Amino acid sequence: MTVLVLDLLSWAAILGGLFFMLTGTVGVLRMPDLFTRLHAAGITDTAGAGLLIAGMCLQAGSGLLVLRLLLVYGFLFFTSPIAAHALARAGLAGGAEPVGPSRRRGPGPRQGAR
Amino acid sequence: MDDCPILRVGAKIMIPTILLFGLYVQFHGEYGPGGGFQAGVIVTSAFILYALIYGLDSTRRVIPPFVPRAAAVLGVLIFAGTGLASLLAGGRFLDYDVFAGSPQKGQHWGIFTVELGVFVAVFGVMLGVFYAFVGRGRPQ
Amino acid sequence: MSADLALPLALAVPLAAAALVGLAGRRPNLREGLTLAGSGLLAAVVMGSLLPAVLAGERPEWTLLETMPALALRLRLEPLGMIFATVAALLWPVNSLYSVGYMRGNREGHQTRFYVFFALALSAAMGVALAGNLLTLFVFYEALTLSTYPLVTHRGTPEAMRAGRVYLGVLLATSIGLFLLAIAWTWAVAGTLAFAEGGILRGRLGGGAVGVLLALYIFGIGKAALMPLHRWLPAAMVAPVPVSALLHAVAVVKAGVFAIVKVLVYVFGLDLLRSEPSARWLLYVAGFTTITASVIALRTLQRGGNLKRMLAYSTVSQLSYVVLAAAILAPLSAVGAALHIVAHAFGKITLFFAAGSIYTAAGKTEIGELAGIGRRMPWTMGAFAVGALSMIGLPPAAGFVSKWYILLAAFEAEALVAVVVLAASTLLNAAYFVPIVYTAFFADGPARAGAPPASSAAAHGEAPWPIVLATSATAALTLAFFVWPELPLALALQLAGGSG
Amino acid sequence: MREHLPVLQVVLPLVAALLAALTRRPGRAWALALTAAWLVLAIAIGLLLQVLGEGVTSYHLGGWEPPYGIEYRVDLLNAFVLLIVSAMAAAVVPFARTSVAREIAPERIPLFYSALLLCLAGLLGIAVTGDLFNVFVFLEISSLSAYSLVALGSDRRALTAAYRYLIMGSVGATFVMIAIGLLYAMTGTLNMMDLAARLPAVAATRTVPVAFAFLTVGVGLKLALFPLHLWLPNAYTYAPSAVSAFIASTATKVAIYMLLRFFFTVFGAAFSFDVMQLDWILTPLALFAIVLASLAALHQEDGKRLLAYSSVAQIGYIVLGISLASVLGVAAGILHVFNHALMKGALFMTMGCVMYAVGSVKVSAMAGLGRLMPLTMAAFVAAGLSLVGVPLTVGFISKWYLVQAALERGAWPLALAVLLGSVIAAAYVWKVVEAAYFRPPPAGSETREAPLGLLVPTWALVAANLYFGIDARWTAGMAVRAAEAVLGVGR
Amino acid sequence: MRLLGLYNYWIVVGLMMIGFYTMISRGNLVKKLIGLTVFQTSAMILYISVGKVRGGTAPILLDRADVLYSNPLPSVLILTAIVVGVATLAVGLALVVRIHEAYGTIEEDDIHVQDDAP
Amino acid sequence: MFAVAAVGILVSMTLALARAFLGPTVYDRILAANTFGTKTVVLLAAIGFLTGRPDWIDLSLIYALINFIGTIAALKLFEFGTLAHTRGRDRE
Amino acid sequence: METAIDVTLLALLGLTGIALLRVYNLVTAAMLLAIYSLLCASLFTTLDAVDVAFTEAAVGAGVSTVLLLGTLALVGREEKRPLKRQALPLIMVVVTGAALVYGIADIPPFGAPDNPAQQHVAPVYLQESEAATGIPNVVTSVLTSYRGYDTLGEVTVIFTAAVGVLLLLATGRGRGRGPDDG
Repeated sequence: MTVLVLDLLSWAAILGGLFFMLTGTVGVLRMPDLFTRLHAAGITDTAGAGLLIAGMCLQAGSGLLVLRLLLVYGFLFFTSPIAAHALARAGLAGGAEPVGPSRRRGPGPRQGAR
Repeated sequence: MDDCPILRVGAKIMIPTILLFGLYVQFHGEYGPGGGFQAGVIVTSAFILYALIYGLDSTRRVIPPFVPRAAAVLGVLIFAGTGLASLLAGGRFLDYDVFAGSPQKGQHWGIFTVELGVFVAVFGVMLGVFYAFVGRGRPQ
Repeated sequence: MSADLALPLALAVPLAAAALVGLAGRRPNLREGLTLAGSGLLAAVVMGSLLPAVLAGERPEWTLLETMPALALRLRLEPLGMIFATVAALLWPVNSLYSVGYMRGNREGHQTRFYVFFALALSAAMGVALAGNLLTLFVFYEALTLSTYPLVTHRGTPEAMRAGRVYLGVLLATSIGLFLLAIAWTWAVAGTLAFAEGGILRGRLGGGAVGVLLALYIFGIGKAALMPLHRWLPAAMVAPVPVSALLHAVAVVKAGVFAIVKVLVYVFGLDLLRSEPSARWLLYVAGFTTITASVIALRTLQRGGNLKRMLAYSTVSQLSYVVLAAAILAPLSAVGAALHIVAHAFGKITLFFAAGSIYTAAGKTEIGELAGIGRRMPWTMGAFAVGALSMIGLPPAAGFVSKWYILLAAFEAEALVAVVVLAASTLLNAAYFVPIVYTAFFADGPARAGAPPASSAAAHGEAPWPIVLATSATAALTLAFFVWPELPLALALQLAGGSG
Repeated sequence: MREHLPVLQVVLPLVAALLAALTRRPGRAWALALTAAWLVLAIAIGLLLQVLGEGVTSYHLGGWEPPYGIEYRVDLLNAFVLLIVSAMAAAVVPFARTSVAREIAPERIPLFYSALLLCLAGLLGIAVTGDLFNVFVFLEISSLSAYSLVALGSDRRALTAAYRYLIMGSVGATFVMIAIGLLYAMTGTLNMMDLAARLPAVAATRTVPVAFAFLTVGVGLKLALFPLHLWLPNAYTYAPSAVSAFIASTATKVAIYMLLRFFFTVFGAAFSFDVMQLDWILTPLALFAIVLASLAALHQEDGKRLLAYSSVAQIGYIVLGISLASVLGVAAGILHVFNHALMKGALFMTMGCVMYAVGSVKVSAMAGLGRLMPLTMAAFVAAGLSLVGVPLTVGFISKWYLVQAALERGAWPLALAVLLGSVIAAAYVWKVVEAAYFRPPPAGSETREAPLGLLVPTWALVAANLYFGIDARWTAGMAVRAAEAVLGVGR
Repeated sequence: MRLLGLYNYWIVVGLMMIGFYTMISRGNLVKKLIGLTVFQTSAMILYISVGKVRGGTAPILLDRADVLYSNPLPSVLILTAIVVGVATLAVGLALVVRIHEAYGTIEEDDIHVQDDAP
Repeated sequence: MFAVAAVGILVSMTLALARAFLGPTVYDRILAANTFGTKTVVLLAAIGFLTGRPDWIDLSLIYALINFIGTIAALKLFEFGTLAHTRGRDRE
Repeated sequence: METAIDVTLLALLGLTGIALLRVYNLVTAAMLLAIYSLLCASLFTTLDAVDVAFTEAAVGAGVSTVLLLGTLALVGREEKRPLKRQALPLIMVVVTGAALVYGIADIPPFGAPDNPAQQHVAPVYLQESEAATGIPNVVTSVLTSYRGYDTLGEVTVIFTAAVGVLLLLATGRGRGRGPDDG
């Protein structure tokens, strides 16, 4: 019984996680500029990975394993926003321009950053 | 990135965790993936992260440049010394059986010291190489 | 002194002389004295100790060292080697005497270097003469090449350097590329390199391989100046006269023909060569070289060209006599070959000495300038005439004896080619030597030729006394050989007896 | 301790390298290197005697039986190669003291000796091991240290030369690695003897020949076998003098050893030469190497570069000997390994002397050196004669054997080619000799003879050239016995 | 079918060749090293593929008896090979840095031009 | 269930890879690499469960860590042109 | 299932490789190389070589990337586009590749348990190593004990690399502070 419930729960978590991950990635692919892509990527890293790992936690069975899974998540939880933050800063400093209502494509002013 | 509090705070939390994780990898290597080499790399990357965020000079203050060099030598020496010790104890080179009463125990100790040697050497080498690269061409 | 011990001594004396001369470089008189003393000592060793022993039928031996398994550096003296050694040992003192006069008379530079390498070359030549196996022969052959190079390029002018490069290039290339290969092949076939009576290849090699191996030897021994590998010899004419004398008479080309005769007699064995049609080509190449070189010499004369150049081609032609003689492959012809080595040595050294004498005294090098010079320098040109006679092969000079034996052998072996070649070349030789002698004595001097400035023409008389003395001595030797040929003949007949 | 000689042979220089990296005083590092090099030589001699006395020595590292553990296996061939390598090291290290002091900044010298010792340890490790993958590991140790040693040359082209060496060397090493992987996939073992026993069963597949080809190409790259030699000339030219002398006389030699080991021990002569028709590939390559590289050497204006091309040609001789696949041919190859090490070591050392005294090794810069540096140039002449193959020098001995081996096969064109190479060698050696002896020194030149610290090792090698040229019974006998051992003939 | 079963190897060969090609066709010294790394890494996959047993698991022993393990030996070898690779890369990059300091460029063509000029 | 997860993650990895190829700026590529790394972390965890040996979660951990350091290093390179230099003075 | 993951990863690897070949920005190449390493590591995991995966991730994606970036900081980030395409490299690659393909066609089937590699030496490790060393991770016990000498060589290799890098790059600054002889 509990097994079934656990299974169902983890199915739900994993499917949810996958959903976030896929949409996030699609966002990364489809969004127009760096900053919006960053936003999409954030979803992948936090919600997507979080739910997936949660699903795994439910299947883990041993405490140590759960602990390590949580550690992984904690790690992602820390590093991902920091990296995103740094990326945004660097991008801004390096000249990647946000795309406003008038959508402008192509590389930023920093020539040759391709 | 030194003036970015988010990074600095994040690093402050992460670096000890990484070091701890490195030690875990070092000692858990007999039961799971990992070992001296991986642990050495992980611990080095903690210091690389430190250098990236707090600057090379700060890192050099934490670990002076002669330390990596000495550690590299020391690590290999531990390894080779283990081998030589096994010679002196009457076995073949790197034959750990002779280190303790039973071969199994001897192997355990031998592998332990050897992994330690690998760890120290890798740490020293990687950090030394990092210093050498990053220290090159500095504006000062 | 035991003859066995005299063998290494014959090598060591010139070496020691070289060392001492080098040390005494600062004091010319001491230096030249040492050279003369060394040469005299060598002559004494060879004539006094070795010659009687060999004549008595001994074959002195001495092992220098063993280099590879079953391959040693050994000395072993037999009649042919004895002949060569005697010639070299006899002519070195004379040449030294001449050198003193020549080098001082012409104020040549680097005299110490000259004497040192001269002595080294002599040591190497002795080694060639005494060699007991092919390896030893090869070693000293190369040593001879290397030690004579500084002599050839003595003047250091660009022309001399170019000549030196040709000299070294031809000799090294042929010896390493072909001679060594031939030696290696011999070793592979026979398993030994030691010279032995009757040859070491008999019964082990046959068919076309004999001809090929023979070619490797003949052309590998570039010092014999067989066409087409003769170029180095005229090129080396840039060297001072004593060096030319060394090259032509004492050591170098003699080492070449000596090595060829030695190989024919002691490696192949005349029997093997006689029985093998593939070896017949040698006769033709030798004959061709004889005639062609004579023709070139004649053309040099007609153009009034360089005297030494003409003499060089004369040497090429004369050397081929030796090869030709050996190629007749009769026992008697080997005698002729051996004798011709001696005869040509005496005659040619006389000619060169005379040429050098003319250069020293009158500063002339071209044939066209020689008209009337015989009256100013009677001794020199007299000697020249004797040498010319020997070259042509007329009595009372040495050349007659050797040519006689060669001709005899040719008839005996019914080698018609050889007879024809001998006859033709005798005529050619006469055609280019007689006019020189004639104009030197009987034509009018510079007055009619008109070209050279009067001052130099009038000023010169005979050359310095050491030169005249040496030239006369060799001329006398040439004549003496005709009168008393017994000694070389005895040795040569031993050779024939041994191989026959 | 006697039974541990094989492993001490490698570990000793390794430990010395570690200690040398710690010290900061050039003198101490040098003393360490010297001690290590001479001890290593002593061990090599001991090992050779041991092998001569007791036959093949096998040492199980870690006490594990092969093929489960790594085995050190010393037969006459490796014992001989070990002797060559350690003898050259023992000669180069004394030379290095003075030479390196002039060419390398003092603060780098301790690390320089460390790298040199590591290179030595790597080379010895390759030569002594009986395990395929262990070969790869030690190959990398020696190569990596060699790259950095080459890069220490004072000319900036040393850097590009080292880079090219690194790229080509790594390609070679990776090829070797791929080949080892394929062999492992086919047999499941890495031990050479075990492999030799298990390979015939799978020799008919397509994989083994391909592994063979990769191994040959990979080792050929390290060996500078003719078309794969492109890294060598610059590396030898611009490396510090002591490094040129060391690498030229050891690194390619060990590669030759690998080739012999793979061809004859692992794959077996029957497979290598009958199935793979190796001789049809190696012989032409060797001939090209001999002729073309010699000709290239003739056109060089830089003394070290000239010698470098000459090395390519000499490697051609060695490979030619191997490609004959007979006892005499392989013996000739082994003999030339020894002899070439002696002569090239000596020649590069004289170049080091010239570099020290003149600051350049251009042929034009050597004008008149015969008078200014008589001892150095006399050494060059003596070793040069050896290179040409003049009798009474070692060069003659190996060429003699090579020609004999060719004639034994009836391949007299090969013999002719060997001698042709000698003739060209005479020409390029002459080029230097002529500059040194027959051209006047530049006016006002203050060049002096090189110091004793350089001359003594140089002349020691020259003396060895002459000694083993005059009395070649020992070396030739060793080479023949080693060839018999590796071919599995006789004894 | 048998050849299809070797899909792992085929792709590995392709990867190796990509690396090899990058290495020998590119003039940029860093790019060459990147190619070398790809080349070496791909060769490592070859080894690991050899050691894989279908249905097996990593050779870290479990308490159960009926487990099929993959081959540990290729892993051991490749651990060493990875280290070799990074060591080569480090030395190569150090060389590149020095070359850049000496020549001001890391393009092979430009270096050749500078070297050929006297 | 982990198979599904793995497949989903693989798909999303492919998409991220596409962004890495497309760029256009180097920041986009770094972003792509970073997010790619995150997915790898999760993929590894999934594979661990899939093969029945979830203990290798350590692998995921190290991936996450390495990924972070790589990103920071790349960014630092772009912001300062060197990995060593820091704005102002180094702090303790 | 594993096969599917395997194939996908290999395909991604191929894509990354091609991308690596085609980009001219070196930082991008470095990032792609990091991705390549991560993919390799994932592949190693699916091929049951977890230790290798661990190391590859740490070294390939970590240290190598940092070193590459550190170098790029010093030498510039753009690659010059080649002016002409040479045929020789392509020929070499095709020949090498063809040889490999030819050779691999006869290699024992992928993953079969009865391959020689699985039959000869490895079983001994799997069966006996735990008893001999008391360590369940066979890779570790083989690495440090059976083939411990290789590992000593491996450590020496990186030590050599350190010596090489220091020889080439050490600036002399900050090196005088240490004790004289360590």
